Amino acid sequence: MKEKKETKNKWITKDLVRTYLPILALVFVVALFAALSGGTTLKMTNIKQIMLQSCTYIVAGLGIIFTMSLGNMDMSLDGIVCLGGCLGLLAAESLGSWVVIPVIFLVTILCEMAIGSLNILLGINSVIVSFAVSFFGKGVAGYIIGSRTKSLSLPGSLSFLYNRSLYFAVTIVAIIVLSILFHYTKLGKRAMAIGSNASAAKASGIHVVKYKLLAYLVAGVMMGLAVTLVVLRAGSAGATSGSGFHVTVLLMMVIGGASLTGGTKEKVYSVVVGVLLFLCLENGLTVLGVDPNMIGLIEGIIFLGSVTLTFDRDGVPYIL
Amino acid sequence: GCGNNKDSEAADSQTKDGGAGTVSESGSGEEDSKAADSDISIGVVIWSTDDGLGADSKTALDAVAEDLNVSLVYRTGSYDAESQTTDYENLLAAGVDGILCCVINDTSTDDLLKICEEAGIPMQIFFRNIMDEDAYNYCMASDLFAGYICEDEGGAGVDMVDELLASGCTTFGLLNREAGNGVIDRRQAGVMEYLDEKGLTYYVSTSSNTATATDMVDATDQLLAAHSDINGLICSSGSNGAIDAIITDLQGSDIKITSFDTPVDIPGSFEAGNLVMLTTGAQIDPVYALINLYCKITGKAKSDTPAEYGSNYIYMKSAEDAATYEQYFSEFNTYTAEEVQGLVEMDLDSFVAEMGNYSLEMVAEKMK
Amino acid sequence: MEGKVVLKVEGLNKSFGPTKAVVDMHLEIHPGEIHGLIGENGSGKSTVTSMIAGCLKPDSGVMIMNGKRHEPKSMLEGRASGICMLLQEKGTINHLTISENIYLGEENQFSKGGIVNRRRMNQAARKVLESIDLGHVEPSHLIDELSFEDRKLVEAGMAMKEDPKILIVDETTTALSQKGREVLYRIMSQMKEKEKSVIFISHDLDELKQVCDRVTVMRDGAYITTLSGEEITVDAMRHHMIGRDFSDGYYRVDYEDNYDHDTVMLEVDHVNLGKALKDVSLQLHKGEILGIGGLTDCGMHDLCKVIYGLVKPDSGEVRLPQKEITIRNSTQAAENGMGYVPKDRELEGLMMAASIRDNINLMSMDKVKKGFLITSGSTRKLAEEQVDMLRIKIGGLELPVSSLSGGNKQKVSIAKCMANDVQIFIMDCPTRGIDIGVKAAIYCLLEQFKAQGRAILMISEELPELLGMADNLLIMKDGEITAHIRRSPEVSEHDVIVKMI
Amino acid sequence: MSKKIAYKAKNILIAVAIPLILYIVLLLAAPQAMGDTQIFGILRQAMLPAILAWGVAFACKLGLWHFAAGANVITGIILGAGIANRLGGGNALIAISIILMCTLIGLLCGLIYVWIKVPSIISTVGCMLILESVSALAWGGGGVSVDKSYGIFNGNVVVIACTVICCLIAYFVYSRTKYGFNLKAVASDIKVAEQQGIDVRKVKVISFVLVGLFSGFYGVLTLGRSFVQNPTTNMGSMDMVFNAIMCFFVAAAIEKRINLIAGVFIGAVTVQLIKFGIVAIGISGQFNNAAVAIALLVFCAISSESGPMLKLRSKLRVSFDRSRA
Ligand SMILES: Nc1ncnc2c1ncn2[C@@H]1O[C@H](COP(=O)(O)OP(=O)(O)OP(=O)(O)O)[C@@H](O)[C@H]1O
Ligand SMILES: Nc1ncnc2c1ncn2[C@@H]1O[C@H](COP(=O)(O)OP(=O)(O)OP(=O)(O)O)[C@@H](O)[C@H]1O
Ligand SMILES: [Mg+2]
Ligand SMILES: [Mg+2]
Repeated sequence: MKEKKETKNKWITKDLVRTYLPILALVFVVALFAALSGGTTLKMTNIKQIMLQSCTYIVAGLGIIFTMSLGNMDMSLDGIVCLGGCLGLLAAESLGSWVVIPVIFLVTILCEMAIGSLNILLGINSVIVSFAVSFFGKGVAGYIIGSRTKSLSLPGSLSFLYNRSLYFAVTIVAIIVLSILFHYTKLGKRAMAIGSNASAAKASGIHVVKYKLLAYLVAGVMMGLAVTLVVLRAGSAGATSGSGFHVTVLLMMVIGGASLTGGTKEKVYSVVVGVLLFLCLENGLTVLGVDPNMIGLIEGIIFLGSVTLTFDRDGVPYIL
Repeated sequence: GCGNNKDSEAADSQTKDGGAGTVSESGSGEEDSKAADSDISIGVVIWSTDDGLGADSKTALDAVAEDLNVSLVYRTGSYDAESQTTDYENLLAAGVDGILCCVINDTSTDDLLKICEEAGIPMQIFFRNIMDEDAYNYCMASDLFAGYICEDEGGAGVDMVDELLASGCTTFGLLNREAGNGVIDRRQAGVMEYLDEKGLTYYVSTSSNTATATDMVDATDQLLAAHSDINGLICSSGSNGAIDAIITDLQGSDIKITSFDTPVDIPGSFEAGNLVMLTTGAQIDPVYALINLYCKITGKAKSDTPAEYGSNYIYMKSAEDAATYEQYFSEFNTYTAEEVQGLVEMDLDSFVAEMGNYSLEMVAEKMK
Repeated sequence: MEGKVVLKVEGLNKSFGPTKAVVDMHLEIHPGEIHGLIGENGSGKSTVTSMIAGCLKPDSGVMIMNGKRHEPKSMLEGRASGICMLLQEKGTINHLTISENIYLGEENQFSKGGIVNRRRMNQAARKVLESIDLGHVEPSHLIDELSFEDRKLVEAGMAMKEDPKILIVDETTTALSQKGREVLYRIMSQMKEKEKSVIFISHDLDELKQVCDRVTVMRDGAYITTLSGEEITVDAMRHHMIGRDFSDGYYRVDYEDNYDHDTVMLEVDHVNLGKALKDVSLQLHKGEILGIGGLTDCGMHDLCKVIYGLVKPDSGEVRLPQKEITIRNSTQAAENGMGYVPKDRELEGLMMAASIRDNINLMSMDKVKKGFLITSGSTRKLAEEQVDMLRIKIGGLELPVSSLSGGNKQKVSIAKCMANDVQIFIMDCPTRGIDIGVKAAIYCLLEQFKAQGRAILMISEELPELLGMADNLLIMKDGEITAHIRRSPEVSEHDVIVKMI
Repeated sequence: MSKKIAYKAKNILIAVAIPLILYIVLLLAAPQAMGDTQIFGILRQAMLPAILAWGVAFACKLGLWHFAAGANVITGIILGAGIANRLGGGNALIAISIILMCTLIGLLCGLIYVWIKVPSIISTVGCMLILESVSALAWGGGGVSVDKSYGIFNGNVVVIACTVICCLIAYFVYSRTKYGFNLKAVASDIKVAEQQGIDVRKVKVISFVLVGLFSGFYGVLTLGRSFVQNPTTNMGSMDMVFNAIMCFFVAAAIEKRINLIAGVFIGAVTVQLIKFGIVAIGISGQFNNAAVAIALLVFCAISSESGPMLKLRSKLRVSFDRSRA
């Protein structure tokens, strides 16, 4: 009995260390840049700015973690942002400013649900489907924009929505709601179970198709929110909107410790930590005035370094 | 300065130190003992500093920045409005005193300006005018908007069509880029409007924005294969080697080419026989923009309202033009340090006149 | 023969984190013998043999083979020194052809200048297939086309073509039908004739008694004793394994009709499914243990899946008369009190990388949730209850299930259903690969369930347990129910086997 | 025997169905634009992307995401051609230098991946960032340019010869060597493959090296077209990878019917056909991406063996039979 207790403790510490490593990395990066820049990066305005920047990514990441926990990587975000933004603003132009938000949500939900249902229907890897949806979104958006002479912009009557407090409030509510949804309800637990072993989940009476689609629905809703935040912030949308968004979000999540293969080890906080880590890095490098050509080098090395330290190699014996 | 290569290294390291100093000082508001203008830093938001035009612009900007004793902080790689917003925020955190920006999305110009207004620093855009009416009105009414500079893209497009017509072309092929890049959009629109106006036949091939040289040549081949009657080609962009590739690809055919971007070996390209016109020299645009912004930052603004300038394209139509260009534009330091100071001191009218003077001949004259 | 030793293992130790899997193990293998290795689940058999074969590295201890130190760094080195192992788990690779599988890692044999000659490889593979009675199979086809059993046999063929000095057979027979077993026994006796040795791991004591020359017993990772010749009796083996005498009461002792004949819990009505099931009908009553027996491919495993809604039948239906429900999918089945313990627990039953707690809670989310929240406190409580109740041997609730031994994995698989208060159990080979200690525990549980009025459908390939436990026994053959046997002390195994074949 | 041939023919027909249908549609829609020269042009244009895609396919097959493949090409060209230029190199030297440099970079990416043991998607994105930076910093920035005489690498003969060589290398490596067998084994079941004594790490590293090698060939040929190679930064090289991955996806979708290497070429041809068709018919080129995406999904749909698709197909067949009857 005593031995059992001991072994338990051992495991807790090991896991705890891994859990907190991304946070440690975040603290380290913040401290490093604070020291190098003589405290500039720690100024309140700068911190607020980083938090503001983080909102869109966190909200998007919170949605994607659901599909990721299914073991389905999503490479479609750039296309969805592009298409959602463009169609939303297009609709606003002809139907009135408030239409933009419902249209964006409609587009993003349709896109994500399309990925989910094609994934189920065709039985092919979600990455392929999401690639296709991304290409499709970009193509259609480009087509729309290309045939116009005037670029798309946010109706002035909505620009009041772009303010810090609203962004923070939305993001914090999203984090809380999604954490509960992900860690403390059937929806999240079952999505993770499907990611761990879909046939076991099915044999345990989990309606795999339904919960997969629900996970994609959540992703769609959160992407809708994220695209809305992007559009409000950018004030416009165009054929290049969202470029690189998918890779950035994925990188952020993995740096924060999310598992690419899904399953029960997925954690919501890895989204938050990863996003902040990434943005602090970018912000810090800019503040230090590093040559943009060097930034890639430094970022690359730091990515590799931090992921090497924090990546959980336990659950995945063979790393993809 | 042509001759101050040695000094430049020293100055370089100095500006870097100065830059870092600025960051902490402007933030903490400490009193500063250096010369007033030694620690001005300006953020430059540009698509990239690696492709042909981007790299030339950076070279030209760095040369002038050195003369002005300004440090530049570049942000590259943002291809949408959201990322440019982030760039602005990060530059402000870095404590820049002004931002020079090539806006990606026309309609977001006013939103970007608002960020600067919040921080109380001026902003200047280059390679762009503002087409969106609301954005234009907002910017023009702002105290912190230094102005915009752009080439007459549409006009250049018209000239290209005319040049092709003069060399006997009847049917046109347009190698366009995906919509989204304001300046390229404008070129394309200018060309197409003019072609429509004249009732000429033309076919369009559109490549993605990150098209490589190979993609662009393939696009050319496809366009020509699909429409064998094309005999005039207009390339709206291709500074990543694409234009070189297209010129080589078409060598020997009787298809005439005009391009907005320059190949590496310009005289050689003209000698190859197909090229009839190039527009170039645009790297001066950010230089004028920088000077204008610098004046605004140092309180010597050239005008009370935002300045609207047009900068000249340099047209090249023969190998001789090209040789002249090669000879005098190798370093892109069109103006000496004294001349830069002169430009700073100039009043608005002379500055505009100076910009209007900018041409192949003028540079050749100066360089002699 | 005496005195000569091919392989000697001395003082072998191995731990996985906190788990001490093997402690000071001792083993001697003679040439030309079939050496049985037995022990309860998790007693370290697979670990010992894995170390011998080179898949695992011992923490300490020596292995001596033919007088030389035996320290294989990989299975390849192990193979090179003449030791081949048939794994407990799957050992072939889907999407490759049979010949590619057989010569995996040895393609150079057939290559000239780096280019592999497929034709020669297929020819060689055909010979290997003939040696395991699979001569009719085309080696250039994908291995996916073979049944699980045949794939296991291909593995045996793969091992034999190496002409090993020692062949390790780790619970391979559990996956095989009688026919497959015969092939394997023949291979083993061939080894014996050639003065080579076999290490044979199985939980089937009768099988061990028949096949083995000597049997080594392990308990808790340690060496207990080695029995030879006449000493090998089922009782002796049982005694040494458990560490105490095993009383009777292994199976049920009662023979009276003690279930509720009037309450039908589950009704299968004229179900057809391709070639696997032909017009199958049955009724499962409250408190009844209904056994289904037959050969592996008789369709009984497919029947489980149909009943639980995992596979849609071509025609016919599965009903729950008490709830007036027709089963359409597994979700509906689970919601209406059914539970399914699949045959292949690693692939279908468990989330291997997930924690024990998560696995146990998998089916019971509706039960543990408060409002719409599932708190970690309630999930832990449920998991702890089940671990205590089924006496699952674990190192901690948060450890992944993959760290457990086979038997304990099976217990987790059952605990998962138990946690959800399942009323109708569909158990597909519930004691597959499980030692007698756990087996007895599971039988005990079944009796308990029965007493509580739950209904149990038990599919099994082992006749004794069916006869010992079932109230009613259905025998299937080629997708049809061919016989119905009522519980009575008179029925003998022989009578049943006749009906199966 | 004839049955076997018929079976094979049917498979091949299904595999090339999409490009074939596209071709026929184009022939009907724009007959003037579908002459022999155009067909040759399309095939020739498919060659370069196919070369890169063959390389990337080796990584993709293993389930590795090689996002650094584009950066591998660009940095390989810049460093390789740069070194050769500084050695006063002729065209052959430049080509060899590029191939060697690309292969070396591939090897480094592979080693980094196995050393740090993080998912390839991360390690290669890291590598990509570093490589792009190196490409921008190398030789003081600005990339490299080569002499016009290097244009021989754009000649039809050279391009076709290179493609054939690459195709043969890819085919033999994938289908006929020990490495190819091991690759497929690791791709299907890494755990068992390891137990069978296959050095999984080596297989993975070699796949990265192969990506590097094919990047090298691709680089040599593209440089022959453009004579200059500018550096790319900010993940700009990723588009190249996505296009190559697209070809692999197509190939993977029809792998059961036709060899992966041939499938990659079919994928490349399909993409070119779509691009060509869009120009020929006169739809806006913006629609390229969307059309490619749809084609990919169609490929996946016809080869899919998922339950719902099989059911759908059998239903279609039944109704087809009925309508005939
Ligand atoms: N993988 C693990 N191995 C060992 N101990 C663990 C592990 N995970 C959690 N624990 C420990 O178990 C105890 C209970 O944790 P708890 O169940 O509350 O985790 P939790 O993260 O809140 O659960 P959940 O994520 O399901 O909400 C804690 O002391 C925790 O540190
Ligand atoms: N890879 C592993 N990681 C952690 N623990 C392990 C691992 N493999 C085995 N163990 C532990 O070592 C012990 C012995 O396992 P082993 O598989 O050898 O048992 P076994 O006798 O074969 O049991 P069974 O008959 O159930 O298969 C078990 O307690 C198991 O938990
Ligand atoms: Mg075992
Ligand atoms: Mg075991």
